[in-house]
Amino acid sequence: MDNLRQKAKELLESKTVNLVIGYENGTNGKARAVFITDPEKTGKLIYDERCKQNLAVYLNKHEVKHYGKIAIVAPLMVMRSILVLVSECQVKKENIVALGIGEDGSLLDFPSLEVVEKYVAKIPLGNPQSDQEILDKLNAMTMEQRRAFWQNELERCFKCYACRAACPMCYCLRCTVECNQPQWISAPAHPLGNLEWHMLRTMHLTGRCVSCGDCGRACPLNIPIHLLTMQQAEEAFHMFGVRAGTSMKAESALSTYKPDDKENFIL
Amino acid sequence: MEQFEPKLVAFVCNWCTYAGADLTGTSRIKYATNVRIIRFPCTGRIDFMLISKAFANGADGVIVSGCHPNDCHYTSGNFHARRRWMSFNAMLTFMGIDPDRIIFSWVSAAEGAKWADVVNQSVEQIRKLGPFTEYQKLVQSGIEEENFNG
Amino acid sequence: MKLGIYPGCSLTGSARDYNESVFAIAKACDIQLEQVPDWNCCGATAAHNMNKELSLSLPARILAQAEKAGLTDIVIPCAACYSRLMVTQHELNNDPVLKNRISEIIEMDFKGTTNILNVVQMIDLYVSPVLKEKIVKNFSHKVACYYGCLMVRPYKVLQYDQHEDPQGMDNVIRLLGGTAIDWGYKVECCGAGLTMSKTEIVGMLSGKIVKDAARRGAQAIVVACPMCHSNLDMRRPAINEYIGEKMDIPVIYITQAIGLALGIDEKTLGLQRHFVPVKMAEYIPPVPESKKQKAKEPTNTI
Amino acid sequence: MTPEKKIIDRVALDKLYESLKAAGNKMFAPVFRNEQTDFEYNPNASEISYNHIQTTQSVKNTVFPKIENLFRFESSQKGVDLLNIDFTKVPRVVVWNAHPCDAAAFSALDSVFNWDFKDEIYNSRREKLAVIGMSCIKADENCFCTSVDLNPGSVKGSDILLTPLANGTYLAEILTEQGKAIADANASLFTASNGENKEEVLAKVEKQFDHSKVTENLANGFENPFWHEFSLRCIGCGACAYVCPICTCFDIQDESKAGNGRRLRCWDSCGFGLFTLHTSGHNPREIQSQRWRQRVMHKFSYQPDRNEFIGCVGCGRCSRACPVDMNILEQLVALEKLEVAK
Amino acid sequence: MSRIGVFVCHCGENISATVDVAKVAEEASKLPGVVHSVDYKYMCSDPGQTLVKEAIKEHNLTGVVVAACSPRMHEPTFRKACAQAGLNPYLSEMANVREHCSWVHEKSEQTTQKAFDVVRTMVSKASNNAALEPIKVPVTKRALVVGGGVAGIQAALDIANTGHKVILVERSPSIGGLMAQLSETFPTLDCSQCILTPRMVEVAQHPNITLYTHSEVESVDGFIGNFHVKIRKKARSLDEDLCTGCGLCTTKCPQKKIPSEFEQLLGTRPAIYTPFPQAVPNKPVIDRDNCTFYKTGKCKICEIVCPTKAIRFDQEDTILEVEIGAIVLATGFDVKHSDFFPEYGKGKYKDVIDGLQFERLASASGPTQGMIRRPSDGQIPKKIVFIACAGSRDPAKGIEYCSKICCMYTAKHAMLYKHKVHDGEAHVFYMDIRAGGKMYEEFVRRAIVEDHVNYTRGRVSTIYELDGKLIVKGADTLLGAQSVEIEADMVVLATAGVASEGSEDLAQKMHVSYDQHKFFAEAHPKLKPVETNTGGIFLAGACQTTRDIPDSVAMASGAAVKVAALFSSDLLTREPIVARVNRIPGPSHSTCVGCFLCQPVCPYQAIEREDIKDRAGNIIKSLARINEGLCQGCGTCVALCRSKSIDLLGYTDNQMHGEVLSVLEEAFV
Repeated sequence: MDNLRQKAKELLESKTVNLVIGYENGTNGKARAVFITDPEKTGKLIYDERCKQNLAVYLNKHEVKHYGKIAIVAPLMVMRSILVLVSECQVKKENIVALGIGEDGSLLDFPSLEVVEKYVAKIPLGNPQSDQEILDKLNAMTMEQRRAFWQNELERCFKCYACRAACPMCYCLRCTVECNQPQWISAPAHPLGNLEWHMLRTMHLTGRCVSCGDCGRACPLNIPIHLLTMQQAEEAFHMFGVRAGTSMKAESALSTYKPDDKENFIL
Repeated sequence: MEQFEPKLVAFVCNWCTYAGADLTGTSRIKYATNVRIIRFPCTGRIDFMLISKAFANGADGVIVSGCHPNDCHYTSGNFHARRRWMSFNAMLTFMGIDPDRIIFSWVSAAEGAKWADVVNQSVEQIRKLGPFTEYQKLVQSGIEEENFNG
Repeated sequence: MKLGIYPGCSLTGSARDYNESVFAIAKACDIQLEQVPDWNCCGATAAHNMNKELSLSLPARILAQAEKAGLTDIVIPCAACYSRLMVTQHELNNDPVLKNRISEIIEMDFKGTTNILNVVQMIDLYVSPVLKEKIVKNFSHKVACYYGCLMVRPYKVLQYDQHEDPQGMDNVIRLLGGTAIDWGYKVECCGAGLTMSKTEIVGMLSGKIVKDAARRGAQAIVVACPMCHSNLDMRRPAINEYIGEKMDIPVIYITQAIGLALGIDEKTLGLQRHFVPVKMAEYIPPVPESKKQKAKEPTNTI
Repeated sequence: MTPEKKIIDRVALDKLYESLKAAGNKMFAPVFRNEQTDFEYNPNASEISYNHIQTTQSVKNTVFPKIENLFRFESSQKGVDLLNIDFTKVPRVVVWNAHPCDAAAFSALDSVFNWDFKDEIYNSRREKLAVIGMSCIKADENCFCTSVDLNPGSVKGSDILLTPLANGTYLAEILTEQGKAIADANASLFTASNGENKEEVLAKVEKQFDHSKVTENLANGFENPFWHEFSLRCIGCGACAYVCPICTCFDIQDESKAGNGRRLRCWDSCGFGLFTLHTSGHNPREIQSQRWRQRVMHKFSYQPDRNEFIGCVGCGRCSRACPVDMNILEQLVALEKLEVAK
Repeated sequence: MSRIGVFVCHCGENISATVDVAKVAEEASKLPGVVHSVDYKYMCSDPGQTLVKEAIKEHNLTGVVVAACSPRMHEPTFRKACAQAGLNPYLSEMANVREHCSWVHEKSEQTTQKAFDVVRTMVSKASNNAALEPIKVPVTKRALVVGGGVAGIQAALDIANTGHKVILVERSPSIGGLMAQLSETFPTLDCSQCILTPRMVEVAQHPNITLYTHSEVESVDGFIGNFHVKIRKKARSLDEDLCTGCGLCTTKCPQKKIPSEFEQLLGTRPAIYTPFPQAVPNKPVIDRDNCTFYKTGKCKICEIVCPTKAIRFDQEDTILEVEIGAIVLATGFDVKHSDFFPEYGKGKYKDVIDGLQFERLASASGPTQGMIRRPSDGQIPKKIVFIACAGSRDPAKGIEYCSKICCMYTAKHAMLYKHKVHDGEAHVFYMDIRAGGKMYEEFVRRAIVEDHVNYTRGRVSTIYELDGKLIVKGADTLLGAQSVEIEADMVVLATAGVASEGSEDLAQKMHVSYDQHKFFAEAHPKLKPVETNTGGIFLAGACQTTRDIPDSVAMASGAAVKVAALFSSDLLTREPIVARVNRIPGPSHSTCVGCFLCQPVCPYQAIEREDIKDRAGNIIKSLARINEGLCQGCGTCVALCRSKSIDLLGYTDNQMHGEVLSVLEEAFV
C-alpha cells in the first residue's frame, strides 16, 4: 500500500501524470474510486479486497480524459480493460500508466502497456470461480429451467442502465437502445424490452468482456446479468480461442474469423 | 384439428441463396408456402437483432442462409456472419431460448434443390416445435398487469 | 478389443470353414467376437425381390438387436449379409418415415447407429496393425483376390474400396508377403444366387473367373464371401465341365490365408472342409515343435 | 378529523392485511427476495417483511409505475382512433407497511403531477390509494429523515400509521377518513389504547444538516468547483433516480405495429447523457457534473422554490443503490458547509 | 406520406396460373402509401413499361413496386423505366412473385397470400427508399487476360485491336494452350498448329499486348475499372532480352530424358527447353527440378554454350504490380487422364491412353512424327478401341455433365487412325452421339460410312490385359445388351473435360463464383454468358464449361467487346449501394466512437480513418469513413457496428427492419 502511495506521489510530483485514479475509503465502510491530482493527497489511496470496481470505466469519461496522462490503480481486470480500450482506440497507450496490482495485492512495475500484455499473457484467465460455479449450475439445467430463470430475473429490470454505465466497454456516445430509426430495442422496461436490451448488451460484449463482473455489482436490483457476458466470454474462448483484454491489437472475436471456424449447427 | 402452419422468415444473401431460390423457381421445384424471403446483400449484413425482431413480431422460426464458406461474393462476409451466429446461438441457448427456432444453412446459387429441402425441413422442424408462444407472449405481457390487475 | 459379429446362415452351415478361420485369427489377434443375440435371417438373397418391407425389417431387427446389446461395431463376414444390413441402414437413415414404419414392424427401437464392418475392414482395422509381429511364416504365394459383387457394390451405399478395382484383399496379401496378381475378373459375377437354380450358368460365369486366375498362374483364389466360395469351390465340377478340363486351383478365404501366415493349423482354419483340396504342403508354414506332429498328418483329404 | 389511537396485535395485523386483500384491494407490501427487501403486489401475509430498515425501491410504483399505458391507437382507412384508458379499471391499492419517508413522498408526487397540468391517470390511481404506514424502530447511516423535516414516526401521508411497541403489539394511529373507514370495517381487530407513547420505541436519527442552509448555498453555488470534484466518480446511471420516491422524470414511447399500438410513459433519469441532448447536437448538460448538479439542485433548490417542498425524504435509497458510492448525505453535509460567495 | 404505385405482372401464365394477380393488385391498393395498383400481362414488355412510366407521371409516384420475376432478372429494366419517367431509379423495387412464389407453389389461397405478403413487404421497403445518385469512378483502360490458349489469344487480340493496352498472362512457358497440342481439328481436319501459330506470333508482335508467359496472377484487389493486380513472373533462369532463341542450349543440355508435358509424357525434353518448336515466346526456360546444375551444383553447359550469355542461374521470381481496368479469364480446361479410371486399369496399362495423348501420336510434330504407334512397344496397333464418355455423364464419377467435345474428337481420332492405318480396325463405344454443330453430324457419318469405323452403342465395363492384348469388355445395347469382348492393341479414352487445375484458387482470388464442378459461373446462363457476378471480370472459352474451338473463339470475342464497352468511357458509373458512416452536428459529429473494429471486417480495405479537427487544428475526434470507390456494399460493417453509426444505402437499417415488421404484419392464410 505504501509503495502504491509512494509511486503515485512520484508520478504526480514528476508530472509524469496529471491524475491518479485509485481507491479510497468511502462511506459506511465501502471502498470507492478516488481521483487525485495533488501529490500530498496520495495518502488516501488504499487497496484491499473491497476494491472491486473496474476503474477503467473512468478512462473514457469526458471529464477524466481532460487530464491527459493518467495513472490508474490496475488489478488484473483493469489491466485487461485497458488493453481492450487501447485496441479499440478509446485511450492512447502513451496516456496511461498502469499501477499494476498483483494477485497478492503487491504493486507491480509496468513501464509500458507492452509489459502489461506480457504479464496478462502469463496469467490463467477466465471467470471468477464463484461465478463460474453458478454458470456451471445454469448450464447443467434444462433449456426450460434456464428460460424460467432468466425470465424471472430479467422481468424485474427497470432499465436504469447501471450495468451499461459501470462497464468500461460500454462507451458508445449513442447506445443502440437510444436509436429510434429504427427502434432496435423496445425502450420500455417491459419483459420484451428487457430481454432485447440484455440480449443486445450481451452480444455487444461478446469477445470484449473481461469478466470483471461490475455490471452485476452495479445492478441495484441484484439481477445477475454479469453471468450473461461471462458465459459469452467463455464461449468465445472455446469457439474462437480468443480472450478479450490480452493484447492491444484489434482482434476481437466478432471482427475476425478463421476459415475453419466450427459450424456444427449450419446445414 | 387442422395442423399448425408456422410462419417463417428467411434472411438470405443476394448472391448465393437468393439466386439459389431463383434456381428452385426456374427448376419448378415445389416447397412449402410458409416462408417469406428477405433479401440482404450478404449474410454479413444480417444484424442479429433482426432475428429477435422477427420473433417479437410473430415469426415462429427464422431461416438464415448464404454462400458456402469461401464462396462469399465479398470473400469474407459469411465468415464474419458465421461467428456472429455461433455467438448468438450460444447466447440463446444460455438464456433458454430454443436455438432450434433458427435454421442456419449454406445454399449456393447452384443448389436450387437444396433450398427447397432447407425450407421444407425447416417448416417441419418448426411445426413440430409449435407456435413460438413463449417469445411472443413477452410482447403484450408486463404493462396491463402492472397497471390494472398484476 | 470387443466386436459384435453377425454370422448369418451360411457361416453356421456351408461356410463353417470361413467362420472357424474368422474366429481363429480374431483369437490370435486378441479380438473378442460377441454374437449378436437372438439374430435372425438377413433376408438375402430373395427377400428384396419379393417384399421390400420384409427385406428391410429382417436386417433392421438384427441391427436393433445389436444396438440393444450395446454392440457399436459389428463385423459381418458374409458379403451377402453385409450388403443387406448396409443397404437397410442406409435406406432407413435416409427416410425417417420408413424408419418409423419399420421400427413399428419389428416392435423395436432402431437407431441406425451401428458401425458395420465387412471382414476386410475388420482386418484392416484390427488385424493388419499387429500382423508384423504375429506372422510366423510369410504367405509367399501368388494368388488372385476375387471380390465379387456384394462386397463392393453398390458403391453409393457401401462407400468401400474402389469398386471398379478393389485393393482391400490385395493389400492384405501383400502384407502377408504374398503376391496379388492383376487379373480381369476381380469383380465379375460368379453366378451368386443362381447356384441352386441354374448351376450351368454358375458353371460358365465362375468358370471364366477360375480360368483367368489359373492361366495367369495364380496358386489360389482368395475370397471373402461364402457365396463366391461355394460357387468357385463346390461348383467346380460344373466349372470343369464348362472349361472342358479339370481345374485344381483351390479357393481359400482371406482369413484362412492370414491364419496360415500366423501359423494356425489347417484344421482350426477349416481348410480340410474345402471341396477342391488345398495342398497343405505348399501352404503350411513350419510350425512350432509342439505342433510338429499335427502338421505331418495328410492334409489334402476333404 | 382528530386522529384516534388504537392497539392491534401481530396476529390481528395479519388478519387486517388479509381482510383488506379479500376486500379486493391490491396490496403493495415489502417482501424479502433475491437478497433484498422490496415491495410486491399481493404477497401472502406470511411473506411480508417487518424487520427491514429500507426497501430497494420506493412506493411510487403504485401511482407512477415504471411503465404505464397512456392510451392506445388504431389506424384504419379513415384515420387514427385514440382509445383512452378506462379509469374505472384502475384498481384500489393499499400500500402496506410503508415507512414514514415513503408515505410522506406522496404529497410531493401529488404536487408534481398537479402543479400545472392535472395528470388524470396519476390522480385516478392516487384517489384509489390507501397508505398503511409503519414507524421506524431502526435506521442506518444512510437515513436522514430528520434533516428534511420528517422523523421515524411522522404521520404525514399515512391513512393509518402503525408503530411496533415493545410488548409486540402495534400502536395504530388512525389519521384520515379513509383510515377510519378501514379501521371501522375491521373494528374487531383493534383494541383501545391507553396512552402508549411511541416516541420511546422510535429509531434515533440524528439531524445531520440544515436544509435551508443547503438551499441557500445552492442558490449561490451553481458554478462552484465542488460539482466537478464530487461528481467525477459518478458514472451516470439512473439507479438513484429510479429508486427515489420523488424522482418523476419520464419519457414517452410509442409502440406500434401496422399502425396500431400504444403510447407508454416510462421512467427516465436526468442523470442520463442523452436526457437533455437536442436534435441540433447541442447538449445543455453535456457532462456528468452538470447532470449531478441538476439532480441535487432540483431536489434542494428548484422544488423548494417552485413547489414549496424538498424533493427528498431522506430515505437514503440512492446512497444504498449507487454502484460507486455517490453518497447524497455526505454531499448535503458538505454543501451545508460550502463556502459560497453571496 | 409516400405515393407508391404497385404493378403486378401475370408474366403470361407464369404467375397468373397459380397466383390470383387481380386480388393481389386489389389488396395492394389498400396498403398505406399505395396510391395506384394494377395488374398486367407482361410488365417487362414495352406497353408494360409504358404503364409504369405513365402512372409515375399521372399519380406523381414517389415509389414503384413491380411484382413480377426475380430482381436479378428485371430490376435494371424497371429502374431504367423509372428513370425515363423522371423517377429516381433507386425508388423502384421488385417483388419476386415468380421464382419465389408462383413457380414453387401450387395454385392456392396460400400462394396468393404469399404473393401479397411479398408485395406488401416491398411496398414497405419502397416507402423507406431514398433517391440515390450513381457513383462515378475512373476507369483504367488496360485489360488483363488470364490464360494464353486460343480463347485468351483471341480476346487479347480483339481488345488490343480496339486500341487498348492488354496484358496477357500465361502459366506455362508458351502460349498456345490445348489447341497447340492438337493434330487436326474437326470437322475440317485442317492442321491445328497451322491455324493457331500465326495468331500466337501476332500476339507476340502486337504493340498493344504485353505478354507474360511462365507467370501467374498472384493477387487481385480493387474493383471494376480499378483493379490492382500482382503478377508473379516465375524465374526462367534466363535474360529474355539477351536470349535470341537460337536453341543451342536445348540441344546441348545433358538431361534429355525428361517426360515432356507438351507431348503428354509420350515424348521427352531436356531440362532447359521450349515446350514445342513454334513456342511463343521462343525463349527456353530451365526446369529447376530436373536441371543437373540445380540438383548437383555442377554442369552449367547451357551457360557455356549460350552465344549471348543469357543464362541466369540466380534469377528469382519477380512480382509485377499493374493497374487494370478489366479482366478476362480464359484459363481453359484440363482432361482427366487414364489413371482416373480403375475399371480401365487406373493407368497401369501403357496402351490405354487419353484423347490428348492420341492427338500427340497423330500429330506430325509429335513423338511418333504422326505415325500411330502404341506407347508400350512402338508397334502399330491393328485393332484400336475408342471409348466415348469416359467419365462424362457419369454421376458415380462425379462428372454428371456431358463434356461436349468428345463425340466429335473421337470421330476425328477414329478417322485419323483409319487414314494412317489402312488395314486397322477401329471400334467406338458410345452412349449417344451428340454432334450438334455446323457440319458436325455429317463428319461423324463420314467416319462411319466412308472410313468404316465400327460404332457400338454401349458402355465398357472393364479392360484388362491378357497376353499383350487389351481385353475390352463391353455391352452392345442395340443388340439386347449382348456382352462384347474385343481384343484390342490399343484403347483411347475420350476422357472428361474438367475445370483446369487451380481454377478454384483463382476464382477466390478474383472473387468470382464458380459451380460445383469448379467451372467459373457466368452472371446469367442465357443473357450474361460472358459476364461474372463480379463487375469488370469476364469469361472466355472453356473456363466456363468445356467447349470446342469455334465456341471458345466466339466467346472470347464476346468478352473482348464487353471490355471495349467498359473502356469506351473515362468514367464508370457504379451502383450507389455503399456503406456510409453517419454525420450529426457537433460536438459529436457522428455517433461513431471510432473503435475501428469495423476496419478488419472490410474485405476491400474501404474503411478509413477521418480526424475531425477544431479551428486550431487539434484533433477533436477520430472516426470511420467509407471510401465509396472501394466499398462494394456487403454491409458486414453495418451489422457489426454497435452504435449503429454505419448504414448501407439501398439496404438501410430502417428498410430491413421495416421489411421484417411488414413481412409479418398480416396473418397467413
